[in-house]
Amino acid sequence: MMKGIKKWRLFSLLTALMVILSGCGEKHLSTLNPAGQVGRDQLDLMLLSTGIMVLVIIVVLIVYVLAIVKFRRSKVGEDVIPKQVEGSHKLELIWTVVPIILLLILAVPTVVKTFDFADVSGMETVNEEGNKTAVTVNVEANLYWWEFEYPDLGIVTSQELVVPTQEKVYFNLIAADVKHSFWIPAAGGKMDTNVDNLNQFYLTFDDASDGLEEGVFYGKCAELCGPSHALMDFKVKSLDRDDFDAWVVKMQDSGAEQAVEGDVAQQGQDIFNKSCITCHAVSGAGTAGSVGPNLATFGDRNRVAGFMDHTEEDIKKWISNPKEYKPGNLMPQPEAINNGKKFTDQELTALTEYLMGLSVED
Amino acid sequence: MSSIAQKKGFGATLWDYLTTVDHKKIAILYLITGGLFFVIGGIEAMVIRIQLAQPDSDFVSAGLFNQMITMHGTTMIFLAAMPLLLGFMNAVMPLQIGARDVAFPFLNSLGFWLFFFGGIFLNLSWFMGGAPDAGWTSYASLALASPGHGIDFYTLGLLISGFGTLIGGINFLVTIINMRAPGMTYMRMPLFTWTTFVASALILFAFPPLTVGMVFMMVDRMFDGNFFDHTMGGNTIIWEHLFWIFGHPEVYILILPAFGIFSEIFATFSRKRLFGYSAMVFATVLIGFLGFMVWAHHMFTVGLGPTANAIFSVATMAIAVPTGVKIFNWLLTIWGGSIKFTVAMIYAVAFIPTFTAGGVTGIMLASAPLDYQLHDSYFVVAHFHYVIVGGVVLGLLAGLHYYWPLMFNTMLSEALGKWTFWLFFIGFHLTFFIQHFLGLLGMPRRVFTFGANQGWDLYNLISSIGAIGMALGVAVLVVNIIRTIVKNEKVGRDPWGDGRTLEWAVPQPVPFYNFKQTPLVRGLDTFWIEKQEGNKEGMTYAEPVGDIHMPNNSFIPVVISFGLFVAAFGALYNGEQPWAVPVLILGLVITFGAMIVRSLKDDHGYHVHKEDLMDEKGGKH
Amino acid sequence: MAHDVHAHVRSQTEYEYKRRRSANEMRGHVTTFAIMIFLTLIAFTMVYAGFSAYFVVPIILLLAAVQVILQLYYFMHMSHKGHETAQLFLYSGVIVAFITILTMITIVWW
Amino acid sequence: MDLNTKYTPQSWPDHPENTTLEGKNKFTGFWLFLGGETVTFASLFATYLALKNKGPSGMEFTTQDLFELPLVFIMTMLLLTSSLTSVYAMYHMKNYNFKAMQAWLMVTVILGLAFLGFEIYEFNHYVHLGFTFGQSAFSSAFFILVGTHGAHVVVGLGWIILLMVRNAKRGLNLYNAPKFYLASLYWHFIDVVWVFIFTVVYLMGVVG
Ligand code: HEA
Ligand code: HEA
Ligand code: HEC
Ligand code: CUA
Ligand SMILES: [Cu+2]
Repeated sequence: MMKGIKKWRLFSLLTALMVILSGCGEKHLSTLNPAGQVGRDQLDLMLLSTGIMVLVIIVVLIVYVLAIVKFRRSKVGEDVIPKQVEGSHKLELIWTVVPIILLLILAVPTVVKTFDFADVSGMETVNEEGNKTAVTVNVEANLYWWEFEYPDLGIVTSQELVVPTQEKVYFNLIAADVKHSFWIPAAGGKMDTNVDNLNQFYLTFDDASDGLEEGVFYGKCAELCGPSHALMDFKVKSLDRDDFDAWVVKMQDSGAEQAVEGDVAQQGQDIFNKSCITCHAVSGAGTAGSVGPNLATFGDRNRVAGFMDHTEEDIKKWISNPKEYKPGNLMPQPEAINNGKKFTDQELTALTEYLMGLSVED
Repeated sequence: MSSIAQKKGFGATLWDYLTTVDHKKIAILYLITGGLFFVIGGIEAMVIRIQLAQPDSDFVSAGLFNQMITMHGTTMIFLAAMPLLLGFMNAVMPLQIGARDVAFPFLNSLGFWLFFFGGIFLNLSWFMGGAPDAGWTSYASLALASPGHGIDFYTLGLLISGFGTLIGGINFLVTIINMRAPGMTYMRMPLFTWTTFVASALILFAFPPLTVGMVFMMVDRMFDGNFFDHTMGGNTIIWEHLFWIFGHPEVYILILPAFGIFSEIFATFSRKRLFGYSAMVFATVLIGFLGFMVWAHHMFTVGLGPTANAIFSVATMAIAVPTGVKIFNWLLTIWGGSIKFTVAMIYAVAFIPTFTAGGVTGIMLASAPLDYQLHDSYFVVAHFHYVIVGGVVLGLLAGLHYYWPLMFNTMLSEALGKWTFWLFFIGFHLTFFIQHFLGLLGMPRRVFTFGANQGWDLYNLISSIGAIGMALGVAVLVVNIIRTIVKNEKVGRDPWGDGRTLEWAVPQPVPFYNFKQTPLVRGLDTFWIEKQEGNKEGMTYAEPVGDIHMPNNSFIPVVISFGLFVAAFGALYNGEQPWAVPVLILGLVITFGAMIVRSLKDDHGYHVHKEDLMDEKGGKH
Repeated sequence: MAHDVHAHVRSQTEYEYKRRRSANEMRGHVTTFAIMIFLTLIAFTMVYAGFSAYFVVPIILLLAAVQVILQLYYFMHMSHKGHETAQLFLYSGVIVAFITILTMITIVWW
Repeated sequence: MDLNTKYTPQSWPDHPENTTLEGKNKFTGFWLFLGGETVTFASLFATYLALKNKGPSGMEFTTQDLFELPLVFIMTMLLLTSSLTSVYAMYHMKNYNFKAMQAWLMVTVILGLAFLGFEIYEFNHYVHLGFTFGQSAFSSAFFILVGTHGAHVVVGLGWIILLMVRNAKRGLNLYNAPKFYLASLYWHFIDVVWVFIFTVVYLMGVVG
């Protein structure tokens, strides 16, 4: 019996150790590697509460181990009738008061932070010219993609959120169809995108994300929203304020007059304008509410449809069979938009060439 | 009339169980059905773990996976854990308080059959176009958008089985209030009876909101309602509130009876009275009470605003205090005792650290700003399996070993029991401990697959390997049960030797009328007191032997429940199949017809006569 | 089961006393009823009179509460002996009910 | 309990509804059930209040122009009076006066039926106006709340009628006295709910 229990404890200790050794997870994804103040505060709470909890567990374990070691029947004797103790007021008092104190220690920062994180008053602050000082992003969650509109800047993008560093970025969150939840684990906690109302919160990012493995933070949908809930990923690129401003300007200028280079791409554009333009905008300037993701920055992304590799091969796979890769998503199969035919290899290559050329970065 | 003695054929036994109103037999029915659903839910869990063993796996498709998690959660909670607990309540509680049966034996049977047909109905969805797929919480926007009939099976099935549970709850409450033997004051009731009482009260108040929510969902999907359709002015958050106003008390409905079972086991196998009995009672009531004030902790990220979040955070944390009181009282119960490590006791002992670990992660979740990170991540999955499997399921397994001799007069093998324990226990920690870290590393729950190289691959594999351990443990348990039934070695009264409460004082096999004479209860742990005073019979009686009034068996509960089962199909295919409305009406006619028959035909039961009782020694039948 | 309910036969005085007592009680019920009708009238009249909602709503809610208490305590005999559990569970229900309604009107809409 | 025992007004117990254990169990169980019913109606009221006047954009129906107080007033009077008549019935039940009890129950049933008639008229009227169940969230919430109450009235009436018919020939005994008593409790509870419906739905609806 005892041997078993010891074995188990040794084992869990080992797993704990293993976790610590393997670090705190990926920098672009882990809540243990916060990228900004919100995430850091949450990690602090995490550590504080873990501390308290480990303390509680240790106290329980000590009493527990002593009890089951000392009072086994084989030790105390087969026929012993122990004293039938009724209880103890003093002990009851102790184990009521001590937990209350421990909980208070956790409750105070909890309440403070709850109000802190809900403070979005900075959203409305304006400078002398009457322009908003903070960046606000309207997030619209769709089955199974994300749209990011910057209402004060007149631009819209999708799948890849771009934010400035070192300042609070505010979010207005809503869902277009069913409920989703907007979560960037490295940056901070999530907020649901409901269908019937707007939610607001903010996040901050310390540094530009280009130092990360793939140059982006990972974002996730954290509310079951249908078959492809698991694939409803997005990416976040944080840029220093200057780079961000430059990006905004390029976005505002992107679009119709975007030069298409080469014949193949030209052919791709033709197909695109015939079959795809009804749902996909290719200009970064605009407002939210389109049927499919805005593709103005498609060439700059590092994923297709949020989770597939950003390679020509995967783009072709996606276009020729979206339902297969993302069950239940709303992009039509090629037959439905190409007069009942599949795209030929050549057409796919053309489309891919064109799509890869859609870029606002140099 | 009375079912005295004689061997019966299979048909007769079957008919006996179909019509029985005896709480002991109904307990067995709950045990069998609940056990079956536990295995089904467990197999669904294995499918989940196989799918998630490796990244980008395609063992099951995305849609099927969502059906798996939904049915796993729903089955485990509504069709396995709760009915199994109701089974133990039925088996033990009336004996513990010295009653001949529950207050309403007929309704007791009705409650079971409603649950049974509701559960069957829900599971038929697998074969009739697909199971529900919006999670066991079935949040409104997704549930309304879900194609096919899955969600309709969910609402109708849970409505039917929910009525059964509600009836069961009221029945237990009345039994405890009115049918306690003389001398069994409230403050002498064994803790399992107390937890049954509080859990039943929670059922009484928690199931109505669920019922209302299910009705809303049903009319929205099937009859043109607009409660959750925001384009028509509806509001999806109403569903979330109704669901969790039910849902949070529900988790205490599950854990409190398990606490009760453990309390009995700790006292018995430490040969020591429960430490701080009155504090334990008070803590039980307090947990039940607080359980109704904290539901919004499941909704921290919904956007209820900081005031609501702060209030619900602090209220939730408060529950740690009464729960802690219980943990420490158990520790002090075994402290200074004489601990015998039977399988039941091993489960109880293993429960303490496991549940504490699960409870404290609950407190972490209760901190709203921290929950913003943890919500809907695997951290939550780890939390609730620690409390549910580490609390409720260990409680059920402990109870199974502990009460098996009471229910069947045989004993499960202790050796095989230890095998089950170690396989299950180690497998359990392997599966779920690591999931805390998966959550912290950013893995959302309810994902049918995950991309490689996000730092989750190894942890998921470990988790899946652990699940195999649990499955092996359960398999050994099944073997153990079959072996015990086949061997059929009778063990007699008070088989543990250290029984303290009234149920162990009854002769074995328990006579169908339980007590020939109503016992007189002389204190807490009355059987222990009698034994200590050298009373061989184990009971003091409050009345002379006299005629015993017993209720008649009845097939009507099956008919009533079956009618609703039929009607549910009609409702489901309403507007789609020409036969739908007639079937709906047919079902309702069956149900109401049976109810009218029941109320028009007086059923006064029968009497077991004094002379027959005197003949029978010990009460064989 | 209680197959042995002992029928107690009252003496004539006991019987008359009981009759008188219950007749009295019944008169009390009629008075209660009159009060309930009166309260209803007030509520309807106030609404007809068109006072400000902030004034009317609390008052009619209060009137409703009073009526319900009358129903419970007089018509349904909640104050009688043997109703302790009834009280406990009804009030628990009322508390849960109150919390439910409170949250739905405060935190469903933001 | 022996059903063949014949009672006289002299020997009829003070509390026939819970003299037997069976009666006492029913009595307790029924009160608990009413506790649960309270929560059921609370959920319905809560939803109604959350969805009051909520509908698709440009919805024309509001509480103010929909509800008609005179009708509600009459319904209220009917139901309140029926509550009193059922008290009379129980008064006679406790006095072991079966005939008088049946008579008062009959009055109760008639009043209840009248109430139901008005309710059906009202619903029908709304549907004709276009305010159907599926018209808006508000209409769904309204019909479910008031309709559930109406369904309770139907059940209550059915129950009382069934009891009256079933026991017409055999008179009062300790087996059916609890049943009559519970039916009357149920009827009072229906009245209690209505008090809140006319206040919260109709009066508060008209006030705004
Ligand atoms: C048996 C079931 C059970 C039990 C007993 C509990 C117990 C608790 N649960 Fe859990 N919970 C679930 C089942 C259960 N839960 C389920 C199924 C879900 C997920 C539902 C879903 O979304 O699908 C969930 C989710 C859940 C959430 C929502 C998470 C989220 O989705 O974001 C929260 C948040 O507050 C929470 C908190 C708690 C707390 C505070 C307790 C407390 O009762 C725990 C109290 C116990 C202790 C604290 C340990 C013992 C105490 C001491 C030794 C004293 C000293 C302690 C301290 C000072 C801390 N639970
Ligand atoms: C009582 C409740 C209960 C119980 C006991 C369990 C038990 C288990 N659960 Fe859980 N689970 C839930 C309630 C429960 N669960 C809920 C409510 C959810 C949320 C659902 C949702 O998101 O909507 C969930 C979700 C959930 C998930 C997350 C899914 C997701 O978010 O994507 C996972 C993943 O690992 C999981 C795993 C397991 C495992 C491995 C077990 C194991 O303990 C199971 C062990 C049992 C067996 C393995 C039995 C098998 C038996 C045999 C093999 C015997 C041989 C058979 C014969 C002889 C016929 N469960
Ligand atoms: C009916 C509308 C519709 C049409 C027509 C359509 N798409 Fe899409 N497309 C979508 C939607 C919706 C998505 C998002 C799918 C998802 O991620 O769930 C999408 C996603 C994409 C993506 C991935 C976007 C990203 O940001 O990673 C590409 C590339 C794409 N479509 C290309 C095309 C091409 C090429 C065509 C024409 C041949 C086309 N689409 C036609 C609706 C449409
Ligand atoms: Cu969107 Cu999950
Ligand atoms: Cu909870």
